[in-house]
Amino acid sequence: MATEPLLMARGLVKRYGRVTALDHADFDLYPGEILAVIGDNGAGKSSLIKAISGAVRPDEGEIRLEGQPINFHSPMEARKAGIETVYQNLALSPALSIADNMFLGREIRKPGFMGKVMRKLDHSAMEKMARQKLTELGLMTIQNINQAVETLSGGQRQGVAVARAAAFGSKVIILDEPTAALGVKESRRVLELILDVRSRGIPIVLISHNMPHVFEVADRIHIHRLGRRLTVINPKEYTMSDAVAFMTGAKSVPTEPVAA
Amino acid sequence: MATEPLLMARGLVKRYGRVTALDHADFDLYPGEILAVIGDNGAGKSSLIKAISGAVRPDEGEIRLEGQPINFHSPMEARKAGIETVYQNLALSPALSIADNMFLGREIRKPGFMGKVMRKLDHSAMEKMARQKLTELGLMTIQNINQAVETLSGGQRQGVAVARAAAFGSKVIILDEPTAALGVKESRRVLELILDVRSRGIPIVLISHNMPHVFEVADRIHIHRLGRRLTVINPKEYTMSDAVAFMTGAKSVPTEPVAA
Amino acid sequence: MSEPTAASPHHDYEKVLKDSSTDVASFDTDDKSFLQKFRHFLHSSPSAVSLIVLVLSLVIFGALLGTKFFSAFSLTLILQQVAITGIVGAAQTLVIMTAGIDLSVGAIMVLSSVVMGQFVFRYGLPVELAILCGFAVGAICGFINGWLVARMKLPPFIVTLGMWQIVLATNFLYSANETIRAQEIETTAPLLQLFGDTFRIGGAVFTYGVIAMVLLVAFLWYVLNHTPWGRHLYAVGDDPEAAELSGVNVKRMLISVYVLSGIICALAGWALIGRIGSVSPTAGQFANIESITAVVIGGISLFGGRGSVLGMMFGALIVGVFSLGLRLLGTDVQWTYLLIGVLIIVAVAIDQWIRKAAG
Amino acid sequence: MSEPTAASPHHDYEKVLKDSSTDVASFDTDDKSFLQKFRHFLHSSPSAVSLIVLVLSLVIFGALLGTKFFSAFSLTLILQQVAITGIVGAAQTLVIMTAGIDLSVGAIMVLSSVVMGQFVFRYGLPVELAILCGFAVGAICGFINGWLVARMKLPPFIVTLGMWQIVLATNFLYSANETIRAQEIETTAPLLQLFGDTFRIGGAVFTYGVIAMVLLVAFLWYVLNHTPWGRHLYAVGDDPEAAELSGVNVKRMLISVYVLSGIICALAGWALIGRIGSVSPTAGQFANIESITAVVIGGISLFGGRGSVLGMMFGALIVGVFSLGLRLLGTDVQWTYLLIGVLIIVAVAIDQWIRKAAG
Amino acid sequence: ADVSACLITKTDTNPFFVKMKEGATAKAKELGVNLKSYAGKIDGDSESQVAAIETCIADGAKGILIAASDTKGIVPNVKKARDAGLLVIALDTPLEPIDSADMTFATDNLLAGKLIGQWAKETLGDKAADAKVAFLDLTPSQPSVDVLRDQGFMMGFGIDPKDPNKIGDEDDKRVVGHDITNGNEEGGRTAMENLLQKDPTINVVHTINEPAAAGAYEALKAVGREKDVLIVSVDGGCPGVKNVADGVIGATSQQYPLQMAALGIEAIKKFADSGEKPKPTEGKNFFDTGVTLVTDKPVSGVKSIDTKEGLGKCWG
Ligand SMILES: Nc1ncnc2c1ncn2[C@@H]1O[C@H](COP(=O)(O)OP(=O)(O)OP(=O)(O)O)[C@@H](O)[C@H]1O
Ligand SMILES: Nc1ncnc2c1ncn2[C@@H]1O[C@H](COP(=O)(O)OP(=O)(O)OP(=O)(O)O)[C@@H](O)[C@H]1O
Ligand SMILES: OC[C@H]1O[C@](O)(CO)[C@@H](O)[C@@H]1O
Ligand SMILES: [Mg+2]
Ligand SMILES: [Mg+2]
Repeated sequence: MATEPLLMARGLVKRYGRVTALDHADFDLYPGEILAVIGDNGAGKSSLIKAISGAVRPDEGEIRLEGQPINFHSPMEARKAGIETVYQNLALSPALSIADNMFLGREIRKPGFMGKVMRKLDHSAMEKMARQKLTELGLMTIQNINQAVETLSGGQRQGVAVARAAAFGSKVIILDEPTAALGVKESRRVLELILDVRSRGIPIVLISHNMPHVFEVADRIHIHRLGRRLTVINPKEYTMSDAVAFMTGAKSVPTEPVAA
Repeated sequence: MATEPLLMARGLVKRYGRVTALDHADFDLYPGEILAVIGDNGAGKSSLIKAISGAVRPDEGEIRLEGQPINFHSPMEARKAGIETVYQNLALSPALSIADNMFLGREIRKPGFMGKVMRKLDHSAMEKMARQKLTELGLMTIQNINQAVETLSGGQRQGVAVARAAAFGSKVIILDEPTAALGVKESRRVLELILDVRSRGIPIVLISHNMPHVFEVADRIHIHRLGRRLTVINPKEYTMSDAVAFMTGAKSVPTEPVAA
Repeated sequence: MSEPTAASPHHDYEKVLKDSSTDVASFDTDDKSFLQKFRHFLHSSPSAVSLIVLVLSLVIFGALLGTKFFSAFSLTLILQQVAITGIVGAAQTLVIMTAGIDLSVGAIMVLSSVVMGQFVFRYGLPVELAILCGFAVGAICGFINGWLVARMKLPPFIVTLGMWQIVLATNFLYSANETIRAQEIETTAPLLQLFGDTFRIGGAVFTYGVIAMVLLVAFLWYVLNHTPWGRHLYAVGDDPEAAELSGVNVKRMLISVYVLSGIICALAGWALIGRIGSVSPTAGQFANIESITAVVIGGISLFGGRGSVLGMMFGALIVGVFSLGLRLLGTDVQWTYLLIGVLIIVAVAIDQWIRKAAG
Repeated sequence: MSEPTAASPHHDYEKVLKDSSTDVASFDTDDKSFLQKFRHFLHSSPSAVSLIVLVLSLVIFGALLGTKFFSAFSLTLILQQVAITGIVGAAQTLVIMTAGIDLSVGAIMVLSSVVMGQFVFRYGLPVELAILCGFAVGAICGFINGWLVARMKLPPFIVTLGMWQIVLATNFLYSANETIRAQEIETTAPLLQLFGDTFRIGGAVFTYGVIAMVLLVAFLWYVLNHTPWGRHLYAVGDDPEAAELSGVNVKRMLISVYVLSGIICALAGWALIGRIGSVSPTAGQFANIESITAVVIGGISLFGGRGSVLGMMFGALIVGVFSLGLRLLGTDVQWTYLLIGVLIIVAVAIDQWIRKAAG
Repeated sequence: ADVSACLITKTDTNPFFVKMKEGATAKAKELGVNLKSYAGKIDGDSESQVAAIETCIADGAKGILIAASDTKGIVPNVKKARDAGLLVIALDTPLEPIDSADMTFATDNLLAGKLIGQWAKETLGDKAADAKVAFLDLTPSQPSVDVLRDQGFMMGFGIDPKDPNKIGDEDDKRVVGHDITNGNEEGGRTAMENLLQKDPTINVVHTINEPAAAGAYEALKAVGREKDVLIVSVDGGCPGVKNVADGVIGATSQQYPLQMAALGIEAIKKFADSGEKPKPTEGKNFFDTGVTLVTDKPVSGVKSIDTKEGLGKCWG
């Protein structure tokens, strides 16, 4: 991949009082690839993608999308620019139903006068589509599609968030530990979904602690350590043991140019 | 194990409006064992352990601890009876510090007059102990022990909850997906911790979606499906594939007596 | 998306998944009894509970007082007495749904009514224009509230507490506390008294103010439940951060809510002229506490994101029923106050109890 | 616990973990500048921000009014004027920390003071006993509030709104609206006026009421930050469900908070006799709104779990400074109210701004 | 101006006090007195008045004019001011005991009540014997003006008030009931509606003040009874007198706030200049600023003026 990165960040710094979450971190995502981001708990992975997707504003550093410097003030702007994110804390509205959550900000309205002038929602269309997306993810234990999200099990909730991101295909999809709470079957479906999205040409950022999954789907692996990018490796050239050794500091990284 | 179960439940039912979370579920935990509970997302695993630990009250069914029927009105009562639980949603107070959370309800007070009469907390003792417990779990990225829990990364938070349960050894420890958000290193430490606790003679209930981990540490595996116990298997007699096939309904269970 | 398109799973055990069950879970609910259907109904329509409490209190006072209370006339009188609170309560509902609170509703209402009146009588504006100006004033006050809450991130309690004092003082400074008498309004600008006009259906007496309240509540019910804006409002109140992350423009929502609240308060101001006949700067002192009470009795959470505007209306009516009922029972004013205090608590307790039983 | 004791990991890659780094993460913070140290200070002591706003407002009014304002006498007068609000605010702080609200504080305060007075003058009880009875009444009212909130799970707003009316009406019914005059108290039961007694240090005039407020706030600061009960209070306000699951007896905590709040209100009632000299059943109508204002200006979240009781005291003082300052400036009452409205908002805005800058 | 004075009113919302303030300000300007005015937030807000007194002392004022919200409770603070050498004059509402202030300039509120009571009785003639009377009072705490007017009306009308210091203890069948209005239109309307519901045959209404009377009228109008019910009130503000002319109110007892204020300022000025304190009206323990019945339907035995004359003397 000698092309230009689609999404690029250089020297990102984010401090919270006495805590340093990002310490001059770099980041590159190339078109059409699956980039995995791995690292210890608290290494700064979530902070990195929050900075990229406009959810927090970095103290220093610059971000470029398709070569253009960007400066998102809110996740909405990032989304408008085509960056769709599933945050680790899921960002669902607890009291709203599954369907309401999936379509928040992109509601389907009734056709004709009722929808255009009266702005009436098409509840049944949204419910149908929500049920379909959940079935695609294998979430068969959800009995009532109008259940409030706060009453869902941990994994069901995560499924809803992932289904939402997948349903609204866009320029980049960022998934922060999308399978952490998922069961065996549901996790597998998410992996399939990721591959499916890539086959539509959309690049994906996947944060995960699951090494077999990472090595199964990733094209490149960004290893994050102590708030910065330690290195990027090609999963075909390194073993899982290498990756884990790098990310935990058990082994130091060979000084070679970053894989691209 | 022909002994009596330490903790036993029969015919537990829990309904939420139109949703059935537990549908006549049974449960047995024997002294000194590690019992894994596996099942699809939404199968009712968390509901089961919430019923057992007093966090929700079942609509039907009975629970016995050491042969005696019990009827907890609150998690506190369960805790007093020696059942320590890490809930899936972690049950931490977001605005309180790590140390405050770890010692909530079991604070260390200063020695002498200040502690006894003035009830003064020994902040430094608690901070020291909290740091030590986190180090044991390999959570080395926590920079500031007085950080509010809400500012921790997903995995760091989970680490705090697990460290708390482990620190206060008791009669039964229940862990609901304790490693879901944890990194490779941190997960491994939790597994070590679990084995360590068993070696102290304390039985553990471990809910997890991670089959290799489950098969590595469990003595018996309780498979939950659609709100009830489908079967209990011995990990030495079945493969991971069998377990996954049972729990997802891909294969039906041979009609044999439940393993004990 | 059906089979993996590229890599194959690392773990063997994942291969068995292709055979896994694909039915959506369902259970024999044996939910056929009337009671259980009723429970579901209560569960899915939160305002039904306040309605039950309302009906209960009507029945009790009806039994105690007979036709003196249980007449078309008395019952519609209650409607008239709560119309203003109901309208202001609608504004309050919107704000409280966002986890805010609006202490300035009463002040905005009065300032708007004073502007409507003074613009006719002091500056000789046509009454329609004066009314529009009143609405504009309401909207501006609401906008300032909303801007301070959304942009400056100040707590709504403080913002609207400050605005309450500011608007009241502005009102007094502007109007010099002059009352415009009913008789003058009647001859010069009867449109100002529109909402006080009545029509009868049998013994029942309705004012247009009552109709305005009912239509407003129905309209807001529709907006909250059947339009994107309504869903966004719930989301913002529920968890603003999550709403922001899922793509709701939280700031714009908040500002629009406070502006709308201001406009509704102006409507209440107009209705107030109808009710008291005159334009008086001293009215509406307790509108904020009364509207908040209606909202809370109606089962709407002060922490935002939950509840129904219908509940608010029932809440207002419950207080209205108690007040009139107790006065008719002839209790001393002090005893009335005491009993209203008790009954507010009891009403909410019954509400909670029904919700729990329906759980 | 160091090496796995039994099984060995399924995955090879986990074997490398034994070499992983064991240092706690640390970064070059280059936080050596004064500014940054100051930021950390603000960050770690939330009440410092309100203190800064307080000092700023003192300086501004001092500059405008000179020695008329900036004298020991005037400054201690402010303390006297806010003492009651500060004491009631302490009660309010506790309740708000639990994500509750107490609208009945003022009513409880007045009822307690009436009981203290009437028990001496109507029943001839020894004054010490009458005072104890006043405290008991406060505690009972608080207990009822707490019981309804904790056991019946009713919203605090409604419970205390109801109690407010009930206590107020009880008070009027019981006292028959009789004021006990200062002269009578002075001769028969001077202990009731204790907190009104003054002592001087130079030009500064302190009442024991002021001392009571300061000691109470200091005591609560200690309790909240340095005892288990205090930590539990924060936990309950933060997330009651999480607190319950981690083993805090949430119901008992809530009840104890409301009881304590009732007792503090009784103390305020005693101090009130000192301040106004007499026992008057109509006092304290705004105590609830004023105490909530002090709490919120002091940076305490109405959603519970966050803030410091010191902040509340500074919040009360900020309002006191504005009020006296504006009155001394001789602005018209309405302008004073308007400006107090503006200044309340500005004070909180500055507070937010400093917090953000310190972020 | 080196003489400074304070005016402390109950509220700044009641036109009565607005006028009082205007009168005081005008007089102060004329005499070169430096006047600062304060007011409570609502009727009954005594704490604001206490704080105002303290401010006046700190400010070095020579005298205070106060319309007290809590007529007994404020006494110790008034004493503090007097001890500090200030002249304290009660306006409109006497303190209890009345000599707690250096002097009181007020309407004779009992007389104001008696006048409208007598007028109503005479107007009804024989029908007074089986009249149905509603009382629209002020606030639940029964402040002195409220009690004096309410019980004064009863005395004038021929109802035994029982304890004249207490509202609500009378047992005359003609009394339908009491309700409170907070002295404004909204409260007046609701209270009237409630009492009408209790007894739809009400034909006489006593109101604490004219805003309350205007509200009561709206309630009567809504049920078509505005023509056959007598409303009486106290105040004599311009809107109120116009309401008498329009037949909304039958008769009102007019009071003179501008005069109270002007006299008060003069007294402080005089006190500052010469140390001389004002004297009460002959035979009374306060300075009576006068009260006049305003009606267009005079009755024999009760002195009154018509609305044209009333408009000439009205305020607000
Ligand atoms: N709002 C905040 N305030 C203070 N510290 C914070 C905040 N957010 C994150 N941090 C700190 O920043 C560091 C990086 O956190 P981050 O969430 O990015 O880690 P992560 O790599 O995503 O970890 P995990 O794998 O556990 O999700 C952590 O030490 C965390 O405690
Ligand atoms: N409070 C509630 N109200 C309504 N439904 C609920 C509630 N709590 C749980 N449920 C439902 O009960 C079922 C079982 O949930 P539970 O949390 O026990 O699943 P789980 O097996 O722990 O799943 P996971 O692996 O995803 O954590 C789910 O369908 C869930 O939606
Ligand atoms: O609110 C009561 C007050 O109202 C007045 O009648 C003026 O309208 C005053 O004389 C009285 O003090
Ligand atoms: Mg993370
Ligand atoms: Mg679960």
